[in-house]
Amino acid sequence: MEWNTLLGSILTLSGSIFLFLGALGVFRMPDLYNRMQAGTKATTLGTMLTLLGIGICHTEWLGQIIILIMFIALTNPISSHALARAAHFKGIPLTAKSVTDKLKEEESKEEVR
Amino acid sequence: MDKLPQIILQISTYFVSAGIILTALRLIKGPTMADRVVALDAFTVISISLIVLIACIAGRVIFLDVGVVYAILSFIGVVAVARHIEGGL
Amino acid sequence: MDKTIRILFSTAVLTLFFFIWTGTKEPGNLIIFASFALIVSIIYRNYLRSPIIHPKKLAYSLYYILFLFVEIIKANIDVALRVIKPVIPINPGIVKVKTKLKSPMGRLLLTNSITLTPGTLTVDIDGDTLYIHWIDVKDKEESGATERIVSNFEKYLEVIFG
Amino acid sequence: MIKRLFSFVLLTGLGFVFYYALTNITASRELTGVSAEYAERGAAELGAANLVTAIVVTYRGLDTLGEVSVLFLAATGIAVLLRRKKGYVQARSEDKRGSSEILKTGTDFLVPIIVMFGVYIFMNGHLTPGGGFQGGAVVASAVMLQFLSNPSYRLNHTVFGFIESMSGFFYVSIGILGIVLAGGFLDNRILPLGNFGSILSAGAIPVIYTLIGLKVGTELAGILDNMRRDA
Amino acid sequence: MELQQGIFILMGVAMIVSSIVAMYVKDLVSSVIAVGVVSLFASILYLILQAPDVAMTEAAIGAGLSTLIFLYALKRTRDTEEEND
Amino acid sequence: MNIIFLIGFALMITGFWGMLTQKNMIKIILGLAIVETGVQLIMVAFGFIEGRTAPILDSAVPVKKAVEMIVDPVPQALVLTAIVIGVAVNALALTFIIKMYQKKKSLNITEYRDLKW
Repeated sequence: MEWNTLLGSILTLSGSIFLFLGALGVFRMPDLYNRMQAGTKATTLGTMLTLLGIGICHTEWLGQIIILIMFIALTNPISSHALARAAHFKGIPLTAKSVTDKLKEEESKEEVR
Repeated sequence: MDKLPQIILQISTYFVSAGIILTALRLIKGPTMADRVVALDAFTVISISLIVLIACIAGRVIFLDVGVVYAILSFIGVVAVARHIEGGL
Repeated sequence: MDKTIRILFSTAVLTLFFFIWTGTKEPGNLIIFASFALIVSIIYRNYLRSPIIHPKKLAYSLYYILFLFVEIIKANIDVALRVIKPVIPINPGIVKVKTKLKSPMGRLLLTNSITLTPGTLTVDIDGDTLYIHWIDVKDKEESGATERIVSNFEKYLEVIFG
Repeated sequence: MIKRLFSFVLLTGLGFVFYYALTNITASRELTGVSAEYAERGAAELGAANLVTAIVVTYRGLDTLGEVSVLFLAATGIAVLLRRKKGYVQARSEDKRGSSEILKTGTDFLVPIIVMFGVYIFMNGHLTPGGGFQGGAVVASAVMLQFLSNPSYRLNHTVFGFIESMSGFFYVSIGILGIVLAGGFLDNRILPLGNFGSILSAGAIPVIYTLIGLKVGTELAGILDNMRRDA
Repeated sequence: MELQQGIFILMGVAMIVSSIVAMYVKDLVSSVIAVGVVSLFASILYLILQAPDVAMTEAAIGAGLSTLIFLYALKRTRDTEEEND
Repeated sequence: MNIIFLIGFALMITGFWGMLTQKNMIKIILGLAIVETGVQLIMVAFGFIEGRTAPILDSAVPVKKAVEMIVDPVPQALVLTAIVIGVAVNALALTFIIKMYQKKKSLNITEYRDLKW
């Protein structure tokens, strides 16, 4: 057995565990923004590790895998930011445990003016 | 001992599938439509991993092209729904 | 003149992507693809950005990528530890921070990095003010939050994007 | 209520028919008939590595011509139905909420890359999965991203219509050239077959797929723009 | 082969449940999203069935463009009436 | 591949049920989209052969051995056509719905009884 196959499969396994935990976070978290936190971070790193592991297993695929990783790392935060902004504009509330909401204060100040 | 990487890859495929099922559950359950879109976002990113795992199991490099198209279109789809929610479509 | 450099740079980058993607050995394929890339770059000439060629900036970019990767791993361990506990320990809120960056690309990278690192998510941007959802609010005030969230990325991005 | 009951009975009957059909299917073990013929001769005769492309473009080329015509008719129908009235004042785009600066920057950065990926897909249709329809859809989705990030973005209909009609015209011309120079309508052997595996191989297939890609991309972008405008 | 069968069953159940959700949820945007998810699952199934061309078409056209066309139609039919049930 | 056939049939039944019972016109078109997906899934499953690979010849599939190694490419080509035509049909139907909505300001299909006798 070659070392790179073992290393790659272990990386893939850890990445898939992160993906699973991210999905669990999406399922368990109490409100939209916290779900988004779990859904963005864990899935991004999980995908990166999974893809990298497979790229190490098949070294001739490495170039394509790296381009795919770059694309995902660039686009995933943008889509999640767009979604968070839309949700906050629509007035979807934060969970009751939240301590502060500066953006809402700012918007209400503008409305008073 | 030679089969260990194969077994590990199969186990990770099961983990990824379980993750997809969890996000799909949130998508079915989600009280508002924004929750459903969050589930969609996580779902698409996880399924890119599944696509690459399928490519690895099948041993065909050409399946990665499908993964990139999937990534592009899922990004645009999520942005589209977000813009629709905030009324800027 | 500046526009020509941008078009040529974008053509080169797109052709490089093609080369990495297919791993082709034939120069004919590269020439065909480069001509298409040139046409696309001319069509989108107003959207292109000027390249980073300064060696110091390149070195900082490499270092920044490594730093970001370490931060992302920390973020994930953080999220994973939160998720598997029976009662999820959160203390969330939206805080306000300021950034010193002026260039759009720098701000894009800054917000992406903030979104990918522990417990923070960019909700809105308005000029140089960022509104950030923080899963565990340690400091409600603007200056303290800026110190904790933004400043360690900013010192690299400021060098890279000027 | 009667309607609901009627639907239920209908679907139950349909389910039984499906079940009966399902139990009588035997999975095929090898290629038979025309598929085996295509698989055996496709690569040697046409020089295309992707057999699906070979079938879509050459062996069943007339189907594809019909498909492109259906798409064209649908786009034209949508444009006619949703055309603007005379003396129509441009819609108030300030009602719409603008997008954030991050999305705008990201769009500027990503659009050339996405368009180039679409071009790659329809140029390499005979080597890798993909082809004119998929590549056209990716190009149209890049235009769509611009619509999303900038609500006041206007499509240049003159240029798009010109590209669309010219690519359709050349597509049909290549088909007729096939009758004149080679074996039949849309025969790809009017150009040399070249090396198996490079972009300039498989005769006219890359040219045809590039034309189809441009045509489908502009048509889909036109459909999206027509659906988007406030009439 | 058990892996393939297991993935088929999981995806199939998720697809059918999403299609039922698409038909019975009140909110039309959620309905459109659910149909998009059915298309995305179908795309993965095509990939397992060794049809990458079809998978790519389904991902590009079925999931991406058709979702946007539905969203535009929703926007244009909701101008005056808030609840279109 | 009986599982795939079952999934496809279940999708078709769900879509037909939705089309027959829903009142909202946009939901009817969504049901049509689901039925299309089911039909395409069944068609691709007909061409699948256990243990074979995709019909694209590269280093993994040499030209000489293609007949023994690939799945059936013809259903895939047909489904490719069907998907593109499906989205065109959906777009045209939605355009009609938009025009009808502009006339009557309603999406409920029972309101449109002009041709009913």
